[in-house]
Amino acid sequence: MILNSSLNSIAYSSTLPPDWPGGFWWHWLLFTVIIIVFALTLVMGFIWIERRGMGRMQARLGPNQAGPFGLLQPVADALKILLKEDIIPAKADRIVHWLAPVVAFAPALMIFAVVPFGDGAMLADLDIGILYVVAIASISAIGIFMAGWGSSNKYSMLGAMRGIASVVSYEIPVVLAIAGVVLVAGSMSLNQIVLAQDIPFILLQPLGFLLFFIGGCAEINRSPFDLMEADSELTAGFHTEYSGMKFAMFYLMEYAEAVAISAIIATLFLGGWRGPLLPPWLWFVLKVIFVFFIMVWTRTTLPRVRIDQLMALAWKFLFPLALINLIVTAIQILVWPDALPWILVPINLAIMALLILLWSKLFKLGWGRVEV
Amino acid sequence: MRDTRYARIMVLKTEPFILNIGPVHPSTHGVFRMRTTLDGEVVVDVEPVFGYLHRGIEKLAEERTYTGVIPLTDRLDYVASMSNNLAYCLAVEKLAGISVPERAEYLRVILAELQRIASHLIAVGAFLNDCGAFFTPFLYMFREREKIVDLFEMVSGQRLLYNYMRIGGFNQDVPDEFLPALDKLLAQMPRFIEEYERLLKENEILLARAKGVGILPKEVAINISASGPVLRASGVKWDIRKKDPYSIYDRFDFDIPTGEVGDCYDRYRVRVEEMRQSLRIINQARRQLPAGEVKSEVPHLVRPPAGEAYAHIEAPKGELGFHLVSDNSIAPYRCHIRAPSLLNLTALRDMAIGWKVADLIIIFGSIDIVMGEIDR
Amino acid sequence: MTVALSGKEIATKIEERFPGSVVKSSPDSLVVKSEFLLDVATFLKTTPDLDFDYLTAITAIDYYDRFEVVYQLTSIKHNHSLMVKTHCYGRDNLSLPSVVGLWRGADFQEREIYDLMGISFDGHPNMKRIVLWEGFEGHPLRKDYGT
Amino acid sequence: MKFERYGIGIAKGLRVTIRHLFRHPVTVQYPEQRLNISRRTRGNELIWDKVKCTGCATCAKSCPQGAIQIVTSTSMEENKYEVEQIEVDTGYCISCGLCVEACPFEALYMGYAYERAKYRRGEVVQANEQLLPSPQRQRSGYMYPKIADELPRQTLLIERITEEK
Repeated sequence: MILNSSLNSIAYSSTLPPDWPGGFWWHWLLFTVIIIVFALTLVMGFIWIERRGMGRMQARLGPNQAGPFGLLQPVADALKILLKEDIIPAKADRIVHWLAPVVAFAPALMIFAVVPFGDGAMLADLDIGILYVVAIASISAIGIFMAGWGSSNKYSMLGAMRGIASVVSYEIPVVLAIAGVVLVAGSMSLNQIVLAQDIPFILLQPLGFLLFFIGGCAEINRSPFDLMEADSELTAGFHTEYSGMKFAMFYLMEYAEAVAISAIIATLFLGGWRGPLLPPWLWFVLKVIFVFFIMVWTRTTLPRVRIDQLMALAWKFLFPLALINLIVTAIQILVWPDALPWILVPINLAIMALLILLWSKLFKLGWGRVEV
Repeated sequence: MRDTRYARIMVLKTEPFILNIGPVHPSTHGVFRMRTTLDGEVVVDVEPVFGYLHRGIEKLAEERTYTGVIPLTDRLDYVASMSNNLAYCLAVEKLAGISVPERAEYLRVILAELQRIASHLIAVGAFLNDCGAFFTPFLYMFREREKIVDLFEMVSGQRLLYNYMRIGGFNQDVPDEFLPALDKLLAQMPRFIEEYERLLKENEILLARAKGVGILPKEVAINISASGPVLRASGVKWDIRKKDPYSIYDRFDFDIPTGEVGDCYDRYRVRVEEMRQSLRIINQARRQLPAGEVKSEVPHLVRPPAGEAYAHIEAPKGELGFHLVSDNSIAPYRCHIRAPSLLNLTALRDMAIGWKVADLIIIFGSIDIVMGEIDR
Repeated sequence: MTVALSGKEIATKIEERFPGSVVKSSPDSLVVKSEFLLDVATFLKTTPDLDFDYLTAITAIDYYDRFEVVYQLTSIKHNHSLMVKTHCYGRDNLSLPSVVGLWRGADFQEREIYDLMGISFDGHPNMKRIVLWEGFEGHPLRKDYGT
Repeated sequence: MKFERYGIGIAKGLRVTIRHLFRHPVTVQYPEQRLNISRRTRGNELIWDKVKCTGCATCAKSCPQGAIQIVTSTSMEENKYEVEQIEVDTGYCISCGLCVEACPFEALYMGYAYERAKYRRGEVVQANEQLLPSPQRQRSGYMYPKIADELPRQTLLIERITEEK
């Protein structure tokens, strides 16, 4: 409730004239605090949801000892991990090894700067908000590669290479999928995109949503694309050699990225903070949790793909579909700029079904064995 | 000048590097080391290194009484102790010419087949886990295995190292509550196997990962002495229960599931089908189970006549054989164990070369080895 | 039912082909001279009506005066089996021909015998210790080990 | 990867997992919630019946690990053969139960207990009076059907979890 009222006041204050004395700084301070609190709380919530939800799906209970329903488990984990010794391998590149978690973690928080929690309730209503998101989200990959390189461990290196490969390939379908949304909304500001969603864009851009969801999962390395830390292959991938607080940073980064991607998906496709009855921020949080739950669900069920299959999926499946999606959207905007959205919904769904059927028949992904 | 320098920069040259997978690694199923040479992600060479769990069971057996070896056999393939007990007892019975009462034979079949299901559940679960399905199939399989282990605990008193079979039968009859519980289990089991089938059998990602990966051709499989599901997945219809029936397996009606190409997916399928066939055998044995003694008259210290005997069974992992040599004393003169895991492991290098690291892991998982048996 | 072929019958067949190769034969096994082992093994594997394509197990037994190496052969095609033995005299620098070229299943088992019994196999591509570490002294499965 | 089946297999798997979300979990919260163990449990500690024991040392001979040590004496005046010292090194014991099976006088029992970790290594070796039965050291029904009948029934997973929520 406190958050709610403060958010409302922020929404109010953001409409104040820009020459309001100290307005900018108050705004900055409040939203920085809100973002950090929001992101970290939601990260803890996500860790809890993932562990409990997965536990129940796997016919067990999940952590339930710390606090009511085990809600304090992330806190307990954090405390434990803070007390652990920070080990740096003897042959590690110490500076890179030290810097990597920070480089990886910071961008995940920075993404929230442009995510609206309510109408205009955001740190910075950038006109190029979505470009900012795309640009910032890729920086984590550098941190991951630094971690892989700096630990001088072959597992880490393999994991980091996989991470870079997947981020580089998946950036393209993700950006193209976003482009479709931008065309429909007519703006790059996330707040404007939300305001444009009289019906959620998941209905207008079903293919775009699917592509963005798959691409987003791959980019933040959620299962089934969790190749860079592939537990059964590379022990822990890029963070094999990390312990203590640095490991905690990576752990947080993983979930903060999941929160960020869920938030972006909720904003772009599910109507962001819009919704009846409940306050906007609550709608937003509920949607974020819903998206994340689907991620947990798929993680529980699906096996991991192989690296060449991952690449092939990006380049042969998602990339052409994203291009076609973009072209189809552009044509729709050009030809029927005033078409009723409810007519476009079934058309777009039909196009999605057709394209997916076609691509399923046409392309074989992955090539398997290599002669050595 | 300039051209050559650029050429040197432009040529992408990769250098193979050596990666030690194991001995402590989440998916090496124990303390096993694969010394792999990798070219990027591609496996160029694999050399299995083991021996970290070597306890010298064959040597220890030479200093114990024939009965005292049974607890040792538990520790071979520790996820299928009943089968090990059975193989060893059959070898001693063959050596000493001891007959086993009818009821004990039936109970042996029931327990050995339950053990096969339990072992295959672990094998399949671990294989799917290696494929990256985050512990879900593994935990489901463990739940089913738990039901079987409950029964074993009921009859033998322990959950892992049963030490239940004795030379000439069993040390004690099964308790009264065993058979009702078994019936309940038999009624439930098919439904759960169906459910696991639904979970991942047709999953596109699993098909992409496992189909056509790690193919072991028929001729190679025979040549490297593979046995059990690994051999059958390659299309060889070879099951000792059918081909050389020991105990009373000739009385039951069951099929030998075989694969077509011998890839990881076939090995997975063969194991699941074998679980169904085992259930069939147990159902038949349960119906025919006679009353009576469970142990024939066997002296406290068995002293077989001098000679040697080789008895083999179709253990869950493959052909488990005991080669016993007796010198008419109370301890075996030599006890050689033909471990299926060890010989199936020979296939790893053939199957894995040319595939990626991720494939190496699932190929290794599909062989289904237990280190206790390899190192002995 | 896997038919255990009579060692005596097979022995006569082998004798026809390689005179003087069989030392002893009994209904359940036959003993061949170690220098003829590879020839006999090839014969057993390639003769169409024997066709022992599957090497079930190899084991070695220490009888103090000699080492007996036992080959359990099976034919998947005809479903019969045979126990072939060979003897190895002495305690040091023992060697036998390797059958890895015929049955690759012998790979690990021969290494194991080398490791634990101390019989090395000529022609094995990778003759080194398998369960014990390099540099381990002695061969533990020998009866005189540790005494 | 070829999506010939258009993700039907994936959907089937997802259905199985989501259904499990609404089922009872199988696990129990161990220290608070305890299941009854098998009546034939071969617990970690041997229980010795001083009255019935004749000191024949069959158990010691049958122990594959050599964990049992018995010293007997013959006191000449009464012409009585009695156990002076029985010592079990439970650190060596593998709980195989062969000693209990071998005992011809029903003087040795397996223990009906788990959680037998010790704080000191010396406590692992148990001798004489420490081996006698007590309320904490119940006898298990291993090889003794009569004792087994008195023990609580084993909790079975097949009976515990049958309903679907």
